[in-house]
Amino acid sequence: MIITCPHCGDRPFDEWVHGEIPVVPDTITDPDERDIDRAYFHNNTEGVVREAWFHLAGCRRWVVITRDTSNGVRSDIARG
Amino acid sequence: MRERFDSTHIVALPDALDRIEMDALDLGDGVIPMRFAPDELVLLNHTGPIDVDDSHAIVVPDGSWRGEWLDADTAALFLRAECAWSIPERRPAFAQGLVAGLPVKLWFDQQRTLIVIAHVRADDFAARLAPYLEAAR
Amino acid sequence: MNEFWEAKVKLRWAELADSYDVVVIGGGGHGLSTAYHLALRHGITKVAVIEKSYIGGGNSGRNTTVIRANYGIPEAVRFYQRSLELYENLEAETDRWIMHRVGGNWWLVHTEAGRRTEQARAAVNQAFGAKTDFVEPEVIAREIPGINMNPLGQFPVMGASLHHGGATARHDRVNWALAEGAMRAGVDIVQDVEVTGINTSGGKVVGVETTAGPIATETVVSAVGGHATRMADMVGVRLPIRTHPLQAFVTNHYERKFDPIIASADLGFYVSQTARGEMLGGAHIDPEPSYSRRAGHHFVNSIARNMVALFPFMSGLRVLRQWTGTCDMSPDYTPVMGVTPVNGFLITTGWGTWGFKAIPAGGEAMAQLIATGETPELIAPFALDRFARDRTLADRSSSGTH
Amino acid sequence: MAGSTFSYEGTAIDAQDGDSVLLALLRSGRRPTEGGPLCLAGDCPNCLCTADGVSYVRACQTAATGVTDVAPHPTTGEPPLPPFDETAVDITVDRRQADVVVIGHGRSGTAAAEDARAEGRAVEVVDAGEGVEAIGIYVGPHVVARTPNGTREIHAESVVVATGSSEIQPVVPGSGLAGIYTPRAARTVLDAGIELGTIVAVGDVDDETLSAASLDGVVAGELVRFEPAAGSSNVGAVVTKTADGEIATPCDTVIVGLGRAPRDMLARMAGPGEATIVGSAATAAPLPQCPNDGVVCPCSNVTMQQLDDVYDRGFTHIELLKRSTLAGTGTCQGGVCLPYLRSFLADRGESIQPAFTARPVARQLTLAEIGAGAHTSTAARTALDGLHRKLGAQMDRMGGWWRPWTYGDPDAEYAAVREAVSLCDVSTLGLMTISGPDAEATLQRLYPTDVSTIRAGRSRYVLMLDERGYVFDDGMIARRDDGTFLLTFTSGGASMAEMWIRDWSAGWGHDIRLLNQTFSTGAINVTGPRATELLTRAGITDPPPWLGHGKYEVAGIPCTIFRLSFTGEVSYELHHPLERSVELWNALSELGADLGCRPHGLETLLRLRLEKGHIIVGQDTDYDSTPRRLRHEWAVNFNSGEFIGRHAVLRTDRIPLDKQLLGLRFDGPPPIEGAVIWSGDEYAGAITSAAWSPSVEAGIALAWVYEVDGGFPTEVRATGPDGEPITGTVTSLPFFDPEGARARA
Repeated sequence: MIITCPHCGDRPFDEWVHGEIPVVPDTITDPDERDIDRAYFHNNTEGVVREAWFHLAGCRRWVVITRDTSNGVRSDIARG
Repeated sequence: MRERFDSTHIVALPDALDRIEMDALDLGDGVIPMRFAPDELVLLNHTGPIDVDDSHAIVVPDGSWRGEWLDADTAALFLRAECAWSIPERRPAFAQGLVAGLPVKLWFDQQRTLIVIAHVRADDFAARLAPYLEAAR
Repeated sequence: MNEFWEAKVKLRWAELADSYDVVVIGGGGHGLSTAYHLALRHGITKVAVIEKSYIGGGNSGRNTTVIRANYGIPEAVRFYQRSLELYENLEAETDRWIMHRVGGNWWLVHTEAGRRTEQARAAVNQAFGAKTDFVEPEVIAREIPGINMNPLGQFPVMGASLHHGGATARHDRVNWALAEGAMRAGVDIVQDVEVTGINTSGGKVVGVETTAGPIATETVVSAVGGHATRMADMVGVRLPIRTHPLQAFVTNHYERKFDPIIASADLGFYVSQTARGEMLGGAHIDPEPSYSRRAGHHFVNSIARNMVALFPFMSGLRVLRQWTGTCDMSPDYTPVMGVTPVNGFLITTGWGTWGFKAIPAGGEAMAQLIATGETPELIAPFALDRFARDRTLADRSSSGTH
Repeated sequence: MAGSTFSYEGTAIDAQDGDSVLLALLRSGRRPTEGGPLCLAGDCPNCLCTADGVSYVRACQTAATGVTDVAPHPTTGEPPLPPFDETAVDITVDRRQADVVVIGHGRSGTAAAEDARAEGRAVEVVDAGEGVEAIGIYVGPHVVARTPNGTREIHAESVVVATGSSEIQPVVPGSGLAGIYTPRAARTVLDAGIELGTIVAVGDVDDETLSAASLDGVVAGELVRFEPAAGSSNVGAVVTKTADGEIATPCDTVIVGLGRAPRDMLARMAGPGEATIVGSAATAAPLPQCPNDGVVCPCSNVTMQQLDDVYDRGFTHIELLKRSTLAGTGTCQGGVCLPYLRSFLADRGESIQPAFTARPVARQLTLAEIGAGAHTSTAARTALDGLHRKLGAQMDRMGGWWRPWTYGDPDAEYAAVREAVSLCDVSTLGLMTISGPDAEATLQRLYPTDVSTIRAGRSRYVLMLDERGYVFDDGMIARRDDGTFLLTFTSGGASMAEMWIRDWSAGWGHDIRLLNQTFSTGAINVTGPRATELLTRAGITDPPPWLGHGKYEVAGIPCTIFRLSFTGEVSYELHHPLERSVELWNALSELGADLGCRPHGLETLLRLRLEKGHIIVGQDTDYDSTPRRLRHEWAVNFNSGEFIGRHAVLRTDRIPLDKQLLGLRFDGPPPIEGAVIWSGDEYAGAITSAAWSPSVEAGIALAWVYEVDGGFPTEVRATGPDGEPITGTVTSLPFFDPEGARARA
């Protein structure tokens, strides 16, 4: 998989570290439950997800991209 | 990685670094601007004070970079086998990423290519580069 | 005619009935084992196993067939040791050849910190019933054929934990033996049927919707691999699961003469020779969650390199096939089993990369839970509510391994 | 004629220019396997050989010029493993980038390449016939191919698969005999001038082949079986069925035309949108007629009877059929049997099932080839790495760094710290500078401490908590005179910490500047009762006070000196530009020589800090180590406002405590690290760190101690190093110098 770095350019995924962007459902309103959900639980989406990748072997900055977890095809950078 | 470089390492607002990078040639002979990130710049072969238009800038002397100049043929041979991404076509150009499995900084001038790596990885990188230097000889 | 074909198992496929006592979603090892144990241990036979593809088509048919109990925490050692013992008896119990073979599992260390980790593993294994010893380099040099004791000049082999009970078995045959046993006892197993919904009423399960029509039931077990989250979503249960690909490969077939199962955390791979003579290699999970079963090159590229460094004689072995499974990873590398906030909806997930070796004990425990209504002590620590109760289990020494 | 020679079972085989190994063998009247139809296109397993020690090489796809020693594939059983003393070979990679990769250089592949070039796209063409075999389309798309002298990896925007079709091979009794050819194979062999004796053709053989072959007859009727020549494994007759019954036609060679199957495996490997398939690879071909008898999978030697048998026992899905018989799991990847498995299922009334999943590798390559170009991750080396090795240190990898474990005499190293002065290379510590308008605000939320109370010139020990309230790193915060902060982290923790800080500060919208200096600064710890004296000799007469820090020049080298203590003795951490590490180390060593100065390694450091009860994150902490469990509540200040993990710490503090990290004291040598401890017969936890303490004259340990029967045990049992039961007593920390007088001296 190639990830586009806005500073460095297209780079293979082995230059990157994956970072999840946690999403706690709005339906969970109790503060403790929200805290627990954020810490341990996951949407685990099969499909397009928004996530952060850290360009460890390059600029050492985070970029946010969208990726399709159902097929592993090339990601596009979500600009802005 | 035979050469060790003195440099100035700056973290500052991108605009401030843009200006320094643009005028890098005025900073002295052989100064090479390596823009690690929008807010991070290393001026290779630069020592001494520098004006940075950012009162919060971090400016430190940094002698931790080592490098090797390769002629165009050797660089092509090496990068073809050890670099999985496209190198820029414009000259001069800076690029960074994994080469031979280690994070490096590349500076392409008109004829030659400078490969720069952190001292802490330099010996291991040199061992990976050595067969190509040998082959080029 | 090859000697490894399945010559005995007889599968009798069923039509789905309108209602069951128990509906198991997922015809992989855990689903089949749950049904098998429900029928054979508890006489509960009004059970359906619903598989969306073919039985054993998920991780149960994509794993690297290693059976071991050398985990790093007491709860896991006890559980997997039970599973290892059930495996040792499975051929006799089912009268089916699962190609079970004990080869010993060696976890090599290359650092002082690694020695400490593996000595600790041996200690906790011994304390909780798994046979594991720490062995010094000279034993390794003597016992492991073809090993390079200082691969790449930077990874000196400084010892190993040797798990004597480490074994392998043919994954497909395990699935079939359990399926056949369950079918014979009256369990209905269907293929190519997908569960599309789970019906609840007043916080209790009342049935499932499938592509073959609705089924009434008060007990649903989600034993799916890879899509556990989707099943749980159907009843609004949140899971602490991320699904990651795990890749493996085999070489062509060679004469069988490499007995040990070797793992090196530092070099990031493990290898064994299968009963059929293939050299089988695996590594850790892909770092990013994905449901993709496509093979990646980076994986095979890096582990082939390290395999050859540790075993130079393997350099000329030809790779035959790569494959990928999808692993449900829990935050603490430990399974998530048992009841959920929805009455009648049970889960067995979080198997990470260790689902295959847990098949007999996992099914046994889930069946016991269903039959008795009480969570068996062996799996009580694996309960879903442990995260909210601040009773997570951290088996870091097993993170991302086979 | 130039030609080349290779050895085959002790005989020299002459090959002509352009010969494959198979053609050269056929020329000499040999073949590397006992029998089976030949395709000469790499689709079947019937010409496997062992070439230069590598088994499962298809002789038809291997240039004769590239090999020196060829051996036949065993007729029964499997090839042996290579000798265990075999050495590895090194293979290089040719890496390329292209817009389009075209796999297959036949008519449709050539056209596709031309079209793409006409659109101005960069094209790479890969063709097995030209010696470059594509082995897989990986995620990317990323095409990997085997070349005569290595491998090629091409990252592309898209792939065109133009791999053509394979020829259907006969599955009838006797189809394992030699002398059977597909039409394309026959043409290749005849074009090479190889004598094939009496040749007959059966089935649908194209005119081109018919005219190329000096045929002795075209046999009418449907193929029934092959019969061997007397006393031979070669075909002697082909039997067909016509309206008049079975006819046996004597021959030496049979050309069998049964149609083609698309060679679409590579295309089926690709992800959505990654590949297009053109030419005959894209053509849907009719399934062959279902055989009645014979070997359907020559790789795994599976008969039609076996297919029938497992099918009747319920193995009705194509994958179950494959897995239960192993048909299609051999070296040709279903090249021969796959069309027949599908026609078998269709014949049994199943809906026509899709081919089984296509996965790399399509064509095979060795582990050395597939591992080509990969590098094993290395540990970083401090600027003193070479010096440590020269001093005879046993180097070890820890936390991603090479570090001295011991310089050979751990007792003397220990004594130097406790009684004199010692040096330790701590360049591995994570180090960062943070500044900016929101720097303090970022730290305030990052750490569970009140950063506003750290005065300029002072520093503080801090924990890093995650959102679960678990400790994942620790270090120091130091405020400099200019308002910037220096942060330290564990060795190996710096990268994670950098990601952590950048992620959170961006999320908070904070304006900061962050520079990770872990790889650009060296650090030497000068520690021991005579450390101050040594610094004085180095020109430092006003060293920083306890937990202070400042900028100095030591032996002419600019340093930031931290006064703190991990060893329990007076300690100064000298952070300096790493290019001057050797100079600084040598200067301190010389100045301290007569003070008894010698370096200490990790083994000693671990013992020293254990005597002080200092934890090592990763060794003494676990996944769920809250400050409370670690008995580090003192390092959490809830008055400092919001910080990461605050809610989780408050939440979990309301739950009864189940385990704590406690100090244990043993009268003799302690148990090994990792040893299990018991309270009576109850499991009571495990040792995380253990050592013999020369200063306390006892075995000391840190251990996770579990609550047992409603309380925490004060005495636990463990197995000693000699296998004897030993008793440990829970002891307050630190074990040594509880008032900390030595460190503050």
